[in-house]
Amino acid sequence: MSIIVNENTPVIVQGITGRIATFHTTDMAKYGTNIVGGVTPGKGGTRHCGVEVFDTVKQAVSATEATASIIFVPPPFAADAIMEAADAGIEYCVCITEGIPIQDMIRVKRYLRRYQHAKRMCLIGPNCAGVISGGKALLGIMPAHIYMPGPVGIVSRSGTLGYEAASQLKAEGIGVSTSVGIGGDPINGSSFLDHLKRFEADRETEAVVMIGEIGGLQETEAAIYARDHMHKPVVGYIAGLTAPKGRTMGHAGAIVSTAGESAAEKVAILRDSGVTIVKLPSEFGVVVPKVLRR
Amino acid sequence: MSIIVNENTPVIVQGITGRIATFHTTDMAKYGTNIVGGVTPGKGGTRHCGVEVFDTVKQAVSATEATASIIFVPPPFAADAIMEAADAGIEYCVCITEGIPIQDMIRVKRYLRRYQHAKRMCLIGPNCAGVISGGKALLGIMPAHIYMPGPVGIVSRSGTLGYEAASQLKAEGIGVSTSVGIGGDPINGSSFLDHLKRFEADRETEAVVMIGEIGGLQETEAAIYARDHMHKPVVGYIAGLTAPKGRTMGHAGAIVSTAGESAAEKVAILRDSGVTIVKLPSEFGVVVPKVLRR
Amino acid sequence: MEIHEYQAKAILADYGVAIPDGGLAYSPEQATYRASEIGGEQWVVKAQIHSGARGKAGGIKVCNHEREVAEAAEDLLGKRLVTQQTGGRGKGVYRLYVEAAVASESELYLGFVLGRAAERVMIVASASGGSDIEEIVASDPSSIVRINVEPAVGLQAFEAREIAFAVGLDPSLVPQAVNLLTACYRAIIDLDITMLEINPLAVTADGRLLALDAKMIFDDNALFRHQDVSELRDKSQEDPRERTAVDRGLSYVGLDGDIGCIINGAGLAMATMDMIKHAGGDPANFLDIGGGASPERVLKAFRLVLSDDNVKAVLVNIFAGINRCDWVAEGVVQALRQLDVEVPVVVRLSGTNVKEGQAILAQADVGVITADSLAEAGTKAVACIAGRATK
Amino acid sequence: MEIHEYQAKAILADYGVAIPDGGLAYSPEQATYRASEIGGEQWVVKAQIHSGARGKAGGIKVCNHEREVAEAAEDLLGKRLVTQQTGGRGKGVYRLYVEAAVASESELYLGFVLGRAAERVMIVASASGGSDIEEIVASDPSSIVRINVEPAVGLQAFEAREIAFAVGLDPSLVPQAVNLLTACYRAIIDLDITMLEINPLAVTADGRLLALDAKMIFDDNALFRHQDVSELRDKSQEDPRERTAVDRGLSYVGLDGDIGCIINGAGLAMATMDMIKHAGGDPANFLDIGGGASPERVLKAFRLVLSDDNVKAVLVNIFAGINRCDWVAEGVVQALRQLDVEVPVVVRLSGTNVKEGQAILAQADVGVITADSLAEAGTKAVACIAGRATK
Repeated sequence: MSIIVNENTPVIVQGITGRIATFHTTDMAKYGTNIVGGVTPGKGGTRHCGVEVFDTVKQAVSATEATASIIFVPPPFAADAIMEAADAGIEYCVCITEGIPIQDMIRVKRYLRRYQHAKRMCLIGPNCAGVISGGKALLGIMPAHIYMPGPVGIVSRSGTLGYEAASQLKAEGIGVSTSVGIGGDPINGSSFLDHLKRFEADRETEAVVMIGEIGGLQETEAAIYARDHMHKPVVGYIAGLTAPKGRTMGHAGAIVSTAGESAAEKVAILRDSGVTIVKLPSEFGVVVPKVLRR
Repeated sequence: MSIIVNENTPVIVQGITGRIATFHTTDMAKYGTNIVGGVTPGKGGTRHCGVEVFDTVKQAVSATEATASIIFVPPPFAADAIMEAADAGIEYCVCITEGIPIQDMIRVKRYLRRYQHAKRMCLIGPNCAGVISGGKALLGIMPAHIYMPGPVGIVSRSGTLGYEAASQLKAEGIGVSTSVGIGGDPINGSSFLDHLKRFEADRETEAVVMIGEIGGLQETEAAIYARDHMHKPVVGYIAGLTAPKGRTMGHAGAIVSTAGESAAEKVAILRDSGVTIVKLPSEFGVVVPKVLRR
Repeated sequence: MEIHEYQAKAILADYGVAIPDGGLAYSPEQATYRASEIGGEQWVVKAQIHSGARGKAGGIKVCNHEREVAEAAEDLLGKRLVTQQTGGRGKGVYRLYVEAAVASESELYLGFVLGRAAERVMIVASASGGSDIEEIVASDPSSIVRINVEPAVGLQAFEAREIAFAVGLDPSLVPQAVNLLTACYRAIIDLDITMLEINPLAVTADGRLLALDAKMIFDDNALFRHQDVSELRDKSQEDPRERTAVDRGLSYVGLDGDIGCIINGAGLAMATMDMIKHAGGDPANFLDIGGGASPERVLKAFRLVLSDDNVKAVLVNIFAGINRCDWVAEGVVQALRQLDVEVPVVVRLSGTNVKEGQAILAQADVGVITADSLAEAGTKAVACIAGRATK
Repeated sequence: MEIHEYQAKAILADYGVAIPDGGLAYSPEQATYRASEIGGEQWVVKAQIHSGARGKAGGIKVCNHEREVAEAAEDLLGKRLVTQQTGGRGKGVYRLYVEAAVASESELYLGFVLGRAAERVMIVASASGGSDIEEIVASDPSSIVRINVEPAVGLQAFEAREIAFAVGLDPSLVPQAVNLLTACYRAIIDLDITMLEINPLAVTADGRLLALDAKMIFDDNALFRHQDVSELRDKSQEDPRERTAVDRGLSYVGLDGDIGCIINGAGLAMATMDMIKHAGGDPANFLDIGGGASPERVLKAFRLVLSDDNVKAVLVNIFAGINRCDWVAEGVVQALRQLDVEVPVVVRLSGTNVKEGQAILAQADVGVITADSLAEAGTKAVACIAGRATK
């Protein structure tokens, strides 16, 4: 098993005819992802990357029965694409796009709430690496060769830090059930907590690596869930221990602002919640095997 | 028992210092309603109709522990007053105001949905007669003397038709558990269905009189609920059998527009759902006693 | 509140919707001048009345020469135009709109309504424009696309695209359609429009979307925040009695019967009309005097009801809650004393201050027929007409 | 993007917020002219820099004579002003704002921020205006009022009233406060403002609410839809290296250490800095080259990092997903060949096309120190500084 995607999940690509989308669609298909169609308004009826292109997500879903989508649409149009996916009944939507205005994301979050919880689309991202289920399917932009099937779930705000963890695990011969990049934007779709729940319920996953950053309180919320409700061990790393307070580090997400948002505070809360702390980003390969052996 | 209000329910009056509010506050208090305070922005700290006036509903609720409110605020400000009540934790809010813009009501309905169902304020109205629990409490503008305690629940879009029904019942010696005027606006708060559910759960109520009109589909929805889920008999009357199609009759609610909205169609659906039909508005006093005797 | 086509188009144009060139005319000379201003070789002269279906009623004339424009204007101005929607009296034509004729490749229907059940703006579109939506529903139901707009976020581009693709627009026109739909939606939200219809929406050979006709209805309750819109009101297009009623704070709808009704509450008013019909009579009007009616307002209601020559009896039915029976009774007395009331008046009072009201009527001795119940009131009123009761 | 006080005030004024009379000046003469235009007997000359806490730093001068205005302008213009918020280099004063002095009866704090956790606009207000919000939180926490605005419906009048009453405004001023708050909220939504601070908001003796200072930050990601706002950008107020980085599509933050960092991904960049610190070193910067970086962009990153004279070693750490190690390697080779790189360069490549990348580095033989893992990269970079490794 795995979470979110496997080799059977029918996937459509929103904005499929773009340059970057073309590159990654090819890559995803090569990895074994079940790409069933694409959407580019105005190009309906043509074919691209070996699949049919539709004008709207609704048409694509009705023709292909897709349940997941990945979005490579430019920032001014990305929020609209997310809402379109939700309205068309997509279950899991990965938005790769970086640079979506904050108010657009507020609108998206508000829009998603029009659907009852059980029917609400799970948005991964935006500004994220996407999702990969080791050896099964890639719904993202990760370097796929560093992920092999295995017992560890990874959930990370940063894309590259997620790769770092996976590659250290691979060096130790440990594979990944699913790795989820939730993205670093201040307002994003699904949170650490959402995916911890999924990993807790997934039979293949035996331990979860959670890779956080300074800024926001998502890691804390997730740690409390892990403490109170999880039976599987959680390993945590927080980047930005040495980041100066009050400066924006790269993506807007990483702003140290209110209490509990600094890396040191987060590490303390995680440790208090029973999460095994990875002190240095070079030690995923050291800590995770120990936790698995317990 | 009764629904919505009884003699203990602590009530505040929004817009209490207005002329009409003053008249009805006095009337409500005289009937035995537990009026605990009022709200008029800018008049906080003064007293009116024997109770303290507050600047905001939150202040009033925190000082008086009110759970119900009644609104006598002019139309341009009424939607705001409703949202203020919801945000302050009021459970039941009656809005008497007539003439609230439709978009304001759309906004209100949207706003109410920010609260989970169990915690969501029940709005009665706007443009309604309010609520009266026979012999217990008046949260409205009904002529109170025609309501005596008893086993019949009344729910009506029209205020005056509700009075008509109650007075015919009184002439037969039959009292009213609670009478609810839900108002005739195209978009209103609570519906027939909402109150049928409450009456079904109320131990004192033995039968329910539902008084509808042309326009909208609320009566139909309620009839289907009555058929499938109610154990208590429902008596129904629909006004407007002779109203010409496509003309607006008084309040905006009474527009005959789409299928199922004419009085004849509604009567047919009600009858098919097992509702006992009152054919003429002069026959509430004839039909209800028969139903009660069964 | 309704406005004219030319006013609706001006508003749409402000929001960025493309419309044909056009101008208003109050006279044949002005119409000709407008045509020459607009230029081109073909014009449409359109009667500005508050009604659809003007074309079939001869209210829209295509002209191929400026002389024809003058003739069309001459013909239309001052006329009462009877359409399927106006009723038999028709509506007076006092303004014309002269517009450049547009050669459409195809014509779409586009409508926005505030949906009662969904509590949202519903967009209805169809590839079968030109005829009214009821006809389209009947003749080509599958061509109809419906979208409910989520009020929390407003109309989204993807929804507009779905509509555009669904009505079969060429992909090259889709961005234009998205802008048009978004502009309409903004106008609706900004101005409290409850109904907007663009029918037909033309697709031209040179790839433009043009609103050839526009109907707009505003929320009367929201006019307080739109002074500009309020000023567009054209009283010439309203039924004079309904207009008088509105001006007096009453709600009146004229009907064809002979029993004048003065009632409080729309529901009770309809129920009373049902009573009258059941008893074999025919109501002359729907009239709701509303809440908190003063004696003066009741007097005004009498004036209004009696201005209808068909009225052969008056039925006053009041169940006072927020009203007061004594005030109503005083109004009845004043009416019978001040006005020349030659028909029988049946009065039924109930509710707040009913005893005081009945006492006032008894004391004044103005010859009203009293009734204690709704049933009695209906029966007595009908009996008046049948001649079985006199004043 | 930040803008100046005078620009923020102009925007607020457009939305109906009252501000004191004022005008912009680029010279002492112009400042004097502004003062005489404004009239009155007292003015404030305010340095326009992108920073708060200007008053304590001497950037705001109260003047009682036009001559004093000229002197204040003379004194401020061209100066670099160092405030608590600017860092040691300060910010250059090239524009002044001359304003009528206002006698406040009391001063409030009013702030709007896009709250990350709540995913809403949060309004923060306090009766203790004038000082910054951290100070108010520390000194008078109970004075702080917070409201989260429901995005589905926007700021409601009742919420604005709650704030107004909570900060102790006189009831007569509450309607004015409601208008002011609503205007600010509209500006925030219309213009994609992520932070707006009016501090102080003055209550004057004659019963007016005046914005005495205003700070506004815009969402960089939304500037594409606000051309007018984009044009307000003042590059003189930005750190030249950070500005260069933005212009080159890089994300750069200058720090005080000596190891220059070139990394992809903000998370990995922070983690690498943590590695360096742990190994006993000090990063000279945060630099994220982003996704899909071309050799040219890597070259630009080198230029940027080496423009900092403190840099004694460079660490390149790339884990390529959407990037390609071969392109990065080419960029490194170009940099070492084209630029005068006198410091050791440690390169760690991983991910997409890693073998190709390593081959390019090996073949070019430009003397980079390679590392296979993050740990090795950190250790080697720090060792360079310590002198235990040479280029």
